[in-house]
Amino acid sequence: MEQVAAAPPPVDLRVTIGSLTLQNPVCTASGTFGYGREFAALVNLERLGAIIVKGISLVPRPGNPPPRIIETACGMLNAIGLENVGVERFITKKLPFLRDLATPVIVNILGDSVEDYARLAGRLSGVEGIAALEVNISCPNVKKGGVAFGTVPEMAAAVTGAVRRETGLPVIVKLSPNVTDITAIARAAADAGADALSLINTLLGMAIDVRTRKPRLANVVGGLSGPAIKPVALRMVWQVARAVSIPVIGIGGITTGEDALEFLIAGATAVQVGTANFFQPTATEEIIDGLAAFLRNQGLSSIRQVIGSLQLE
Amino acid sequence: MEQVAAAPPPVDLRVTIGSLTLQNPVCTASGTFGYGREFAALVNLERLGAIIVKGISLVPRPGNPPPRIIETACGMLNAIGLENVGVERFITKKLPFLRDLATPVIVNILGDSVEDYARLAGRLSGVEGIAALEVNISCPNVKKGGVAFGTVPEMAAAVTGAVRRETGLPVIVKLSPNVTDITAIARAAADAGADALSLINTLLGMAIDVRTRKPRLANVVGGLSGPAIKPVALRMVWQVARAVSIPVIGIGGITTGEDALEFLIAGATAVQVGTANFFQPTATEEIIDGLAAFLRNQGLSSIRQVIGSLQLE
Amino acid sequence: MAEFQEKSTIVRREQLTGDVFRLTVHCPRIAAAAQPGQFVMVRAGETLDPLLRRPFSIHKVTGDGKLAVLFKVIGKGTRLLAAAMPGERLDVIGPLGSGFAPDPGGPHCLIGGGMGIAPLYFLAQHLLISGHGAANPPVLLGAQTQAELLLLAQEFSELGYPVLTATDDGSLGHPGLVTDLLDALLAEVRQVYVCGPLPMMRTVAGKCGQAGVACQVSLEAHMACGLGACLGCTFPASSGGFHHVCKEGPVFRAEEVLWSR
Amino acid sequence: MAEFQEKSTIVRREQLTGDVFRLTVHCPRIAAAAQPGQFVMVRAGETLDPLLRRPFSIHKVTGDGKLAVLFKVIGKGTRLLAAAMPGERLDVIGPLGSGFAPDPGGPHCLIGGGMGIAPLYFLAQHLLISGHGAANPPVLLGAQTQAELLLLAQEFSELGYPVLTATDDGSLGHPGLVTDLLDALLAEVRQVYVCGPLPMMRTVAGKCGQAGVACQVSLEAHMACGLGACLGCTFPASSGGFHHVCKEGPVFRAEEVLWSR
Ligand SMILES: Cc1cc2nc3c(=O)[nH]c(=O)nc-3n(C[C@H](O)[C@H](O)[C@H](O)COP(=O)(O)OP(=O)(O)OC[C@H]3O[C@@H](n4cnc5c(N)ncnc54)[C@H](O)[C@@H]3O)c2cc1C
Ligand SMILES: Cc1cc2nc3c(=O)[nH]c(=O)nc-3n(C[C@H](O)[C@H](O)[C@H](O)COP(=O)(O)OP(=O)(O)OC[C@H]3O[C@@H](n4cnc5c(N)ncnc54)[C@H](O)[C@@H]3O)c2cc1C
Ligand SMILES: Cc1cc2nc3c(=O)[nH]c(=O)nc-3n(C[C@H](O)[C@H](O)[C@H](O)COP(=O)(O)O)c2cc1C
Ligand SMILES: Cc1cc2nc3c(=O)[nH]c(=O)nc-3n(C[C@H](O)[C@H](O)[C@H](O)COP(=O)(O)O)c2cc1C
Ligand code: FES
Ligand code: FES
Repeated sequence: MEQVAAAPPPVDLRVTIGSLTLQNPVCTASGTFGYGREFAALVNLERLGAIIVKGISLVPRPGNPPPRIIETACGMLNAIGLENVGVERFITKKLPFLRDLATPVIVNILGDSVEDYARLAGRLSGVEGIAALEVNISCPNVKKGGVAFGTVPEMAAAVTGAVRRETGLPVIVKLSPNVTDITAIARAAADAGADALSLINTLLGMAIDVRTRKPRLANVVGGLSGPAIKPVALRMVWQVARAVSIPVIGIGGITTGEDALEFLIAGATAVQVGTANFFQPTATEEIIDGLAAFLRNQGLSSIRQVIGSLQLE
Repeated sequence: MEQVAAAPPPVDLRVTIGSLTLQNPVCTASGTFGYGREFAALVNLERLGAIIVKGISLVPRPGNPPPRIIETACGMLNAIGLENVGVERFITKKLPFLRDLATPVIVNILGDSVEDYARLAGRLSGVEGIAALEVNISCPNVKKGGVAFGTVPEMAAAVTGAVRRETGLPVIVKLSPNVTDITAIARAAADAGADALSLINTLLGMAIDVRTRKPRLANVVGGLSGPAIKPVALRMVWQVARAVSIPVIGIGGITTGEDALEFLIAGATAVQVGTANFFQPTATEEIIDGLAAFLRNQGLSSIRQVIGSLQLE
Repeated sequence: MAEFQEKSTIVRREQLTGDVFRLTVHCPRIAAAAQPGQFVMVRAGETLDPLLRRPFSIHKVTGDGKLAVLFKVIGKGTRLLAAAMPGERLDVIGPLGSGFAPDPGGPHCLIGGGMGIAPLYFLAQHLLISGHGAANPPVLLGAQTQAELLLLAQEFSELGYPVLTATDDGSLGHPGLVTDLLDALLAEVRQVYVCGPLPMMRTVAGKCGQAGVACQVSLEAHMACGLGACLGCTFPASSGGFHHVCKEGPVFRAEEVLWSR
Repeated sequence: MAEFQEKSTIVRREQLTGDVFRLTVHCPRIAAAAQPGQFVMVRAGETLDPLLRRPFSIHKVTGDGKLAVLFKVIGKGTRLLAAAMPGERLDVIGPLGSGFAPDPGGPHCLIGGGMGIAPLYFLAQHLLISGHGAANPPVLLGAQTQAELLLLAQEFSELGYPVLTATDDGSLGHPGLVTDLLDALLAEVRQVYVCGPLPMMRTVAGKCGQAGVACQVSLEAHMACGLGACLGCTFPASSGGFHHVCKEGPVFRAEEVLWSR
């Protein structure tokens, strides 16, 4: 008898973040995938769960002087300084390319004051081709002496509430890991109306050139990302997923399908891939394939059976 | 003419921590060097700046069930659960070997309450062969609902003060990195009478086995250490060294002489080597050699010229 | 209690199956001190990933300062080791731990499953040298398929040991578990040495316990230091508390181990 | 603007000096699209340390789908690459960036210092093909010692270019800076292409500026992506703000660059 290779059984990778359904849980992390187009030659953008673009501010920002990046053990430090084209040029120059894709586009926004965030949310709400907003609250609040919005629950709530009032789009609040109790910030954002939470942003770090005795980054300190931070990110995602009832999006060092599965099992509804895009541009596609293969191997039909399935004694 | 190889010019590696002078700034981190003897066949213990022993509690602790350790990207997670022989057996069984060395012995202490710490300090103060105490305040305060002493300035101050009152030995308070503002804890400990601060302890992290969907550590979460955390540790050491006027001891991922120099340049008076002892038992000796070579190359005579020499614009 | 760290040179690399390799390295001080059941900690690769050393049983020791490790490719450490070529250097620490305590009187039965066979060969060499090998019952070797067993079974035979094999897929010897082969032998055995997957060792320990036969087992645990310092490598002890596998073990008497978990 | 990712095979490994190596790899799609001055991002090793790809200029391209990179061992990435052997695979992304814009009319003067020589060879090949090489003034090559220069100088000669060399230790050619050799040539040159250490490029840019000679420089910056996405690879621009070296460069007109810092 002839063996006919059966098509692999279909698996359902869809997940839902608020009112938004993604074809799979694998998104690109803000600041690590440009405005999508930069990866078009190497990655099939149509396969992604969502594209989250580089953080956008009201007016263009030039960013920090160089050096801006430095490799560390299994990670990297960056102090880009939130360089971006500003919301108006984003809409006219960057969005049209993205709008032509079937993939949802999530815009990461950042500001120096609550009003900045509110105005950005208002400006972007009316614009076609935007599926959701991701609110980066790791930025310092210039009006409150530079303390990051993401480190004080009340400030996180204020930003979330202001954005919420300005938009009907799903609001994802992106949390900073540089805090004692991330669940307190998470609850504050959830209570203030966030539809979902994403975490983690980078850990604050530093490196020194011992020959010049200067910091390796012109900005002195920068954000640590990459596989090095994965254990911290996973712990925080697990803590937050237990603390809130809205969806959580896991970020931090995700490089392989197995990494993504760890976050999903810990309770994340979706994941974002950041630094891995740099050293392996096809990481997102490999992760999507990895999730599908895992479901098949385990005899599961939907990725939703995996989410939050951590077995504790 | 014959060339006679000149002996390298002598370099002075001595540093001072409170009333304690170390022959060089390279110490072993608590919990990573056992009680010293475990490394005697591979490392010349007499060369070390100081040996800091595994954390000691009032009564022996069995520690957590296995698995207790797991490798991560450029790091490892541990959840030993503070297994130790207890203070009495430490004094009778472990200290005699250490006392016979010329190297100063620093005892790391841990407790579940302020009183535990005070009693440990009192018990160890009278004992010969102990050069200083290192107070691990990363432990949960069982009387205050399990919040770690190291995350609340008032609690850090209470432990520091209690130990201070019980002992004439130099008191080093060891800080946890899992906080929003480590300088607040640092100042609280300094104000309460610490002679020095050591940092960082491990970052809280997690790993999941996707096949079993169980945490890889029986304790679910554990402490992340190793090169992966070095950038975070260095940033915190730099912040704390600027915030307090007592000596700071840098810990976190230090593996090479260059790593140690980064911490010294950032303001640390000494360093501790932890996870590196596991994968490279001779790391401490190589670091000592590296510091001496650096001084010679740079034409410096004393390591104290390096401490805090970071060049900012 | 003398451990050594040696930058050894790889003198031979053998590929036994698609994913089983044997490396022979020249590290005279470790080889000279090694006892059966002890292990080495090997640095795989030269960067910080993988970070920790990998533990491997000492599989063979030769008089001229060489020892061999036999391993299966599991993850990134063993993948890097499998790619190491003769002439390259390998940073090895050993001999570590407390090995088999060969009972002076036989008959001895050696039971190995999968890579658990590795330390048994060194033990078999040792028993021969001390005059306890020849008259012994068969060595029992189990694996998933015959490919893994062929060469190893032959080498035990060449030492003069009878060999019985079992494979999961029945491609060599008894189709099924190697532990099935033990029952027929237990009556004539005084001491069993076993190394292999945990369920296999548990079964053997149980059978030996019932038959009143002494049994030594070689345990595994994740290890950071291999030196007794990190306290990471615990295994529950029958007396309560934990054994530290790297120092008190890896070999224990079966009754010292809490098998129930 | 088409980049490719290819798992290329190393077909040749040459060691030019103690720490300078040349790897020739088969990556037909990248080779076919490459322009002089562009670069590739190479994955060094197979684990997560080193993490980021390393940028290298495209040094040579051959018609049969091969390209070469020429590099000096600096740190762990280049150390691993130096140990890679023919037959092994190398993950390469390219061609990246915007390269030299060969001015249609010569005379062209190429100036390379150290590993900055790498992209100039490809440019020299290209100028020849487009008919602008033969009648040109000498190629100026500088390095620390002659060992680094011997083979490279010969290869430029074989292309038909006159070559002048300078070494820091005076072991070959002019003892001192390669930039010293430029003064005598500036009058007869229309276009200068330079790649090398920053101080050298600054000097050349200055001399060309004063002489009113067009000058293109190839800059370096730490890079994470090489694709214009991370915004990490900035260099101050004369117009204020920053250039992104990986996308707008690595080659710039000298007057676009803020040299003062
Ligand atoms: C005392 C002892 C002796 C051993 N002898 C042998 C032998 O002779 N032949 C052989 O093939 N294997 C042996 N092992 C198992 C071997 O150590 C692992 O297969 C190996 O560490 C896997 O490393 P990896 O990087 O390929 O896998 P990964 O899964 O990537 O390793 C990740 C981490 O888990 C640890 N780890 C993974 N599996 C094991 C395991 N089974 N036991 C302990 N730690 C593990 C690794 O050391 C590493 O720290 C022995 C283990 C111990 C404790
Ligand atoms: C466009 C471009 C083309 C280059 N072409 C060549 C070439 O043809 N031949 C050659 O030998 N070198 C070239 N370099 C420099 C080369 O990239 C570095 O020498 C190499 O990245 C060092 O890596 P490492 O791991 O050995 O050193 P490490 O110092 O360990 O690297 C640490 C980090 O710093 C980065 N880095 C270190 N030095 C440099 C540098 N000079 N420029 C950019 N990043 C650096 C590394 O990429 C890595 O991210 C080029 C650089 C750029 C930007
Ligand atoms: C170069 C770089 C730029 C980044 N820019 C942004 C940004 O603009 N907004 C933001 O919210 N996060 C930004 N991030 C953080 C990432 O989105 C992500 O949260 C972080 O890198 C952790 O994920 P990873 O380890 O997978 O990279 C940036 C990260 C990197 C490395
Ligand atoms: C296995 C292990 C056990 C540890 N035990 C202790 C301890 O008992 N007391 C303590 O204060 N710190 C303990 N630590 C923390 C280390 O002393 C050190 O602060 C931390 O590992 C960071 O340094 P490293 O990256 O060099 O390892 C332990 C760390 C490890 C890895
Ligand atoms: S492996 Fe460290 S104590 Fe056993
Ligand atoms: S290297 Fe990423 S933008 Fe240039």
